[in-house]
Amino acid sequence: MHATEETLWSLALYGLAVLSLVALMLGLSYALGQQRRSRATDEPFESGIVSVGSGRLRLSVAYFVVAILFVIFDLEVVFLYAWAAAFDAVGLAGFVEALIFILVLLAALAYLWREGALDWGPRQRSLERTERER
Amino acid sequence: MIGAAELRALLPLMLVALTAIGTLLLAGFRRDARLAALGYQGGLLLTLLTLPWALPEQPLEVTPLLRIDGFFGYFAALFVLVAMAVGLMMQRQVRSKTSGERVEESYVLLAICLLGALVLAGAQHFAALFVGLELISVASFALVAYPCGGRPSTDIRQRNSLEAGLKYLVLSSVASGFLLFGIGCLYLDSGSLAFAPLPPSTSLALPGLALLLVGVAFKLALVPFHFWSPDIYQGAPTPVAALVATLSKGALFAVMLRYLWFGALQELETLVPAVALLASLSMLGGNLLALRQRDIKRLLAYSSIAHLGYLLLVLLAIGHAGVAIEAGAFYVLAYSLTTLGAFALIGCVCEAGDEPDYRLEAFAGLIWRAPLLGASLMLILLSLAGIPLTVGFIGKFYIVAAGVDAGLWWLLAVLVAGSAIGLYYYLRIILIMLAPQSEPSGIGGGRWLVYGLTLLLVLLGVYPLPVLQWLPVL
Amino acid sequence: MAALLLWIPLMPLLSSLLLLLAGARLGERPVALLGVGSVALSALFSLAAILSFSASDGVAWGIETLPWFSALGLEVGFSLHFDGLSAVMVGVITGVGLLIHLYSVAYMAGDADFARFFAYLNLFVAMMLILVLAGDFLLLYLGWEGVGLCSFLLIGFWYRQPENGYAARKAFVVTRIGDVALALGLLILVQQFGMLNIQDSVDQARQLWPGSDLAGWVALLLLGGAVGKSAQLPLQTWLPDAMAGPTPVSALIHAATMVTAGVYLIARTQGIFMLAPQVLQLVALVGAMTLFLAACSALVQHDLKRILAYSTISQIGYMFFALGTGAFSAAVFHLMTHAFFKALLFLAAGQVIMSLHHEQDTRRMGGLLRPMPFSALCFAIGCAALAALPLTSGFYSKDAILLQAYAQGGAGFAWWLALAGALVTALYSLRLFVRLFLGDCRTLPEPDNRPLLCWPLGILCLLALFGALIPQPLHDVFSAAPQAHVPLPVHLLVLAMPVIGLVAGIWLLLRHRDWRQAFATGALARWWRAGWGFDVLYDWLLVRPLLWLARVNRRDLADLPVQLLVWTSRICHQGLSRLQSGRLRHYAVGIVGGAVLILAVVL
Amino acid sequence: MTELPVEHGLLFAAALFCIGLVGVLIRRNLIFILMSLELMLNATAFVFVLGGALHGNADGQVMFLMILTLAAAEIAVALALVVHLYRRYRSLDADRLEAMKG
Repeated sequence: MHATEETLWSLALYGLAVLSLVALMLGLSYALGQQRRSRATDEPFESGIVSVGSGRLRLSVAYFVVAILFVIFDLEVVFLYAWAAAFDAVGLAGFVEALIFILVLLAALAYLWREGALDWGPRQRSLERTERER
Repeated sequence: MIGAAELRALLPLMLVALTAIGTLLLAGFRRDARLAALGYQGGLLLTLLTLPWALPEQPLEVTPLLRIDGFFGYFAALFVLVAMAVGLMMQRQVRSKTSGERVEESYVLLAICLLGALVLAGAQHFAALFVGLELISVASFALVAYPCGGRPSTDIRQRNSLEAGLKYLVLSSVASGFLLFGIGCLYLDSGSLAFAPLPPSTSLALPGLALLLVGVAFKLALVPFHFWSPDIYQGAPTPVAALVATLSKGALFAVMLRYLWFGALQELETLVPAVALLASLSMLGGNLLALRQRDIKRLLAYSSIAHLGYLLLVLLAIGHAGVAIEAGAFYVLAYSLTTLGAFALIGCVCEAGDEPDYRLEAFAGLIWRAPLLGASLMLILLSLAGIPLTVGFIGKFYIVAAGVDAGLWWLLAVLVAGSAIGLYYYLRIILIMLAPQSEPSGIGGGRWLVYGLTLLLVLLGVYPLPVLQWLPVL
Repeated sequence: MAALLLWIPLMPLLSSLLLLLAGARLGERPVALLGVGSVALSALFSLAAILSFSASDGVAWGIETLPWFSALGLEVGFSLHFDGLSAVMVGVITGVGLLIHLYSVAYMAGDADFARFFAYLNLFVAMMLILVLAGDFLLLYLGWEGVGLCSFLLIGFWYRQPENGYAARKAFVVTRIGDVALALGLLILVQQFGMLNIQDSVDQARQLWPGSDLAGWVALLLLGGAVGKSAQLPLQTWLPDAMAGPTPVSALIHAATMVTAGVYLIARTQGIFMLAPQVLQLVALVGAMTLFLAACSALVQHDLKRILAYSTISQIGYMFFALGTGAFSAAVFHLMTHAFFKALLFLAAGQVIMSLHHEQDTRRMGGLLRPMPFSALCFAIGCAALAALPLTSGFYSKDAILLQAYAQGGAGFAWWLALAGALVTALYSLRLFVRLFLGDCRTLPEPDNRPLLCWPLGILCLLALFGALIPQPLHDVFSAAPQAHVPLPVHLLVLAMPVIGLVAGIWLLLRHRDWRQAFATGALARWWRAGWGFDVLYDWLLVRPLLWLARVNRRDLADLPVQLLVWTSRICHQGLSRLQSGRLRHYAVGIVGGAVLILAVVL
Repeated sequence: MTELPVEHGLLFAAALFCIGLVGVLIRRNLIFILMSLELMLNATAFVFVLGGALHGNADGQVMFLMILTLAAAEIAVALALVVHLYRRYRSLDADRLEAMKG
């Protein structure tokens, strides 16, 4: 218990150091910097050039679809990792289970493919079409 | 290890999963709503028919997660039937829409919901509880918001549905967070996720159970966690609202029954007042909120809050009253049947026109326009109010019996008070229905489902023995 | 055989449901076929049941409990029970019921609500059969309330005339007073013995209750129910008004069957009454008073059906008197013969009324002997049986009552009343016949002699004459009355009473031509005609004070808590609804608040 | 290395959970709300990992994987809905979702 407290003390010390460093930097820049405000002062610093337009570009919806698909399919790999780690222990039964898992995923993939969620560009049907119709 | 016996016991789950995948593939390769509906209903029917065969003689533990026994069988049969009815309602809605909305996927989502419910019915482990619950939740987020997937328009229905979907998603996730945190605390305390008798009130298990209660109370829409439910009922398509009202609440209640089976609530004295508080708040609050509500779907949401409040009595009575679990199981059946009937009727009456009209006035003069539908509505409302000769009465009778056995006098008093308030707004609808017809408006399809459910409701209200005989198996 | 028993009430019940659902779409012929056919089948099954019952030497049997539900240790189910008493009742109900159904086909022909009439009538028969076949209190009560409902529906059958509606309501409300008493009595029994079976409960009572006050209370409550249903003092006022219904209804429900349900109830639970001799004496007293008062009222009525109604009350009074004096089998015997001759009288009255274009006032009748000889014959037989002239069925049953009563208890106040009643009965029977068939013809009849009207009457004539020959297998139901010696003078007195009445009547008729006038205008007559003023009494005693109280208390304090409740509910509703703001984040606050609440409660 | 006491881990998780919860409560932008939800779920996942480490069994880690999956699925549905919402309202303000109330 004693040891733990010691480590914690050092952790607290570390946190304190970080906080004071940040405070120092912000305080120094406040003290040393210009106190004058102009139109460009609040802008993000872009090599002195006043920025044009919004920084938020509208992305194509296709990006969203792919992003969502990526999130989902990427995560399934986690389960396969777990299986791989225990491959010897679970044996044939584990293999069958993993196979079922993959097959279900495959079915989903087939559905997505038929739906056109994987198509890129003009042939993209599902969301693109709805976009067009608006 | 999974052997032949276990596989056989898992058959219902596998069949439902196969139905989901099959319908998904069907939807991908042939765009045909009727075909999808056929696949869905066929799969479910097969599940229902093989269920008696699949159930093992003795309770069977399939992996540490699931326990397949009579309890599972009862609820599985109930949930499959509910899902089939919801599917039928969905089908009717499809037929009445010509806008080219794509509805095939909704059957997939329904099947996934059902799968979650079956997992919950058999769960004896927190991991199974979690998986089942989230299967239902995530699928129903999508279902609630389903109409917005079609052509975007300024249609109020789509806007409401989108709003409902997002609200449900965010709030439900918050509740899931609480639930998981609670489970985490319990796990931290005991080192096991299997359902077990309630732990002694050590410092960690108690907040864990409290947080678990928060999550459960949200999903069951108990006051003060009820805020989401009227909005979701109103915004979601009617069949989906029926699904959320019956399947997801029923499944969660089933798993709670199972959990408390392992150890009664009374053993943990400190938790009892919390549950009792939730129950009485729900019974009173739900009925009070419904009192002058003008939207039939919101009204049903409030009424179902009150009904879940009545059900909580059962959780408190477990361990004291022998009939408690039976009472809970039967009430879930009664409540599901009646609520399904109500929503089917709403689909039939309120959505006949181009714009759905969910005001209570939509029912004006129904008894003169469509006498049988009017009679059905009356019976459904009487069942909700718990008037004799309906299944609602038997359910309430059971609950009161369990409450009396357990000596929960205060809660019974609240139940009576709540029921009295409830009578007011149920009878108000009947009054509106009996009013002279104001404007002629059409009646949508799907009335046979309403008749069927109403008939069942009266049959079980008059002669509940077939179900009651089944109950002691639990 | 057991299944057969089930079908006896089930046939009319199914037919009634069918007629209720689809009757409006069927023509008169199928409706009649269904309505009569179902009762005919039921009668056939009853006959078979009765035959097999007597073949098996009178062993009671029945259908064991069909389980309905069980809760809190109480097994609730349905069971049917068939013994001698049920056999008599079932025979009367289906037999007389069948004849009346046949008659109704002709009587109601052309009515817009033909199907509805038969639906109700069938329902009534079904309920009555359930009542008498019931092996447990639940079914008994179902039948009891069911016949009450049917009576209500049928009295108010022509509901477009408000008087009929009032009459129906009156009948329903007044009998309800009795029903409440009955329900309480049954509940006490169920609560005490924890079972619903009638026979077992009565047996239990016999073993456990001697000397206990409870038996008296239960018997009193049961008597309350019986008094309401059978229109005895003090709840007799509804029956004369109930004549607003169609005449076959009056014949079936308000003469032959339903009003005797009270008699059946007491006979069925006689084991309990035996434990409470005071209550049994009360039964006898009630019966005797009723029979005398009602007979006097019948003497002065003008309306044909009201005469019959009061005579019905009076005759049921005889049955109660018999029950009260322990002459149970005589009571049931009289129940049967009364069903025959009173049905006959009502149906014949119906024929007369129809022939006279729905004229019911006897002052406008008379001299019908020549144009309507068949009706006259029927009335003659019916009145003779009613007056208990020798060799008619009524004679045997009434004699049995008076003699057995004398044998049991000697000549008390009640017995003398009953004897006097026999005299008055003969008088009013004579008056009725004379008024209708002798004298000047005041309204020209158009005799209606369709065979469907006449055939049932003919059969009922035979039954009224010879019905006493039908054996009654009651010896196993009621413990045999101890034989006691009845002296010959009493025998002769009982025998002579109706004859004396008849002779006195004829003498009055011959010597005092103006007795009619005296009866029509005298103060006593007016008092009697108003049913001894019971209606006025109840009006002053109960209805007016209640109305006054209601008027005075229109805005009273007692309402305040209720109003307060309403206001609180409304305010709570508004407050709670305001919380339902529709905002996601507010809802999330609700969750967090709830979580804090729960944690606060738990920790 | 010395082991941290369980309480500290739990406190950390609770703090993380509360931060997420407060985020849900005070942020109006739906994207931020979703991020806060992720934070809450991760906090609970941490509890499970903690439990698994404490009791030396794999259940906690399995639950961790499940929670990750749930989070992904939820976010996928949520993002789809948010896209629709943005199209309709041209805004991500959660407070504008108040058509249904009462």
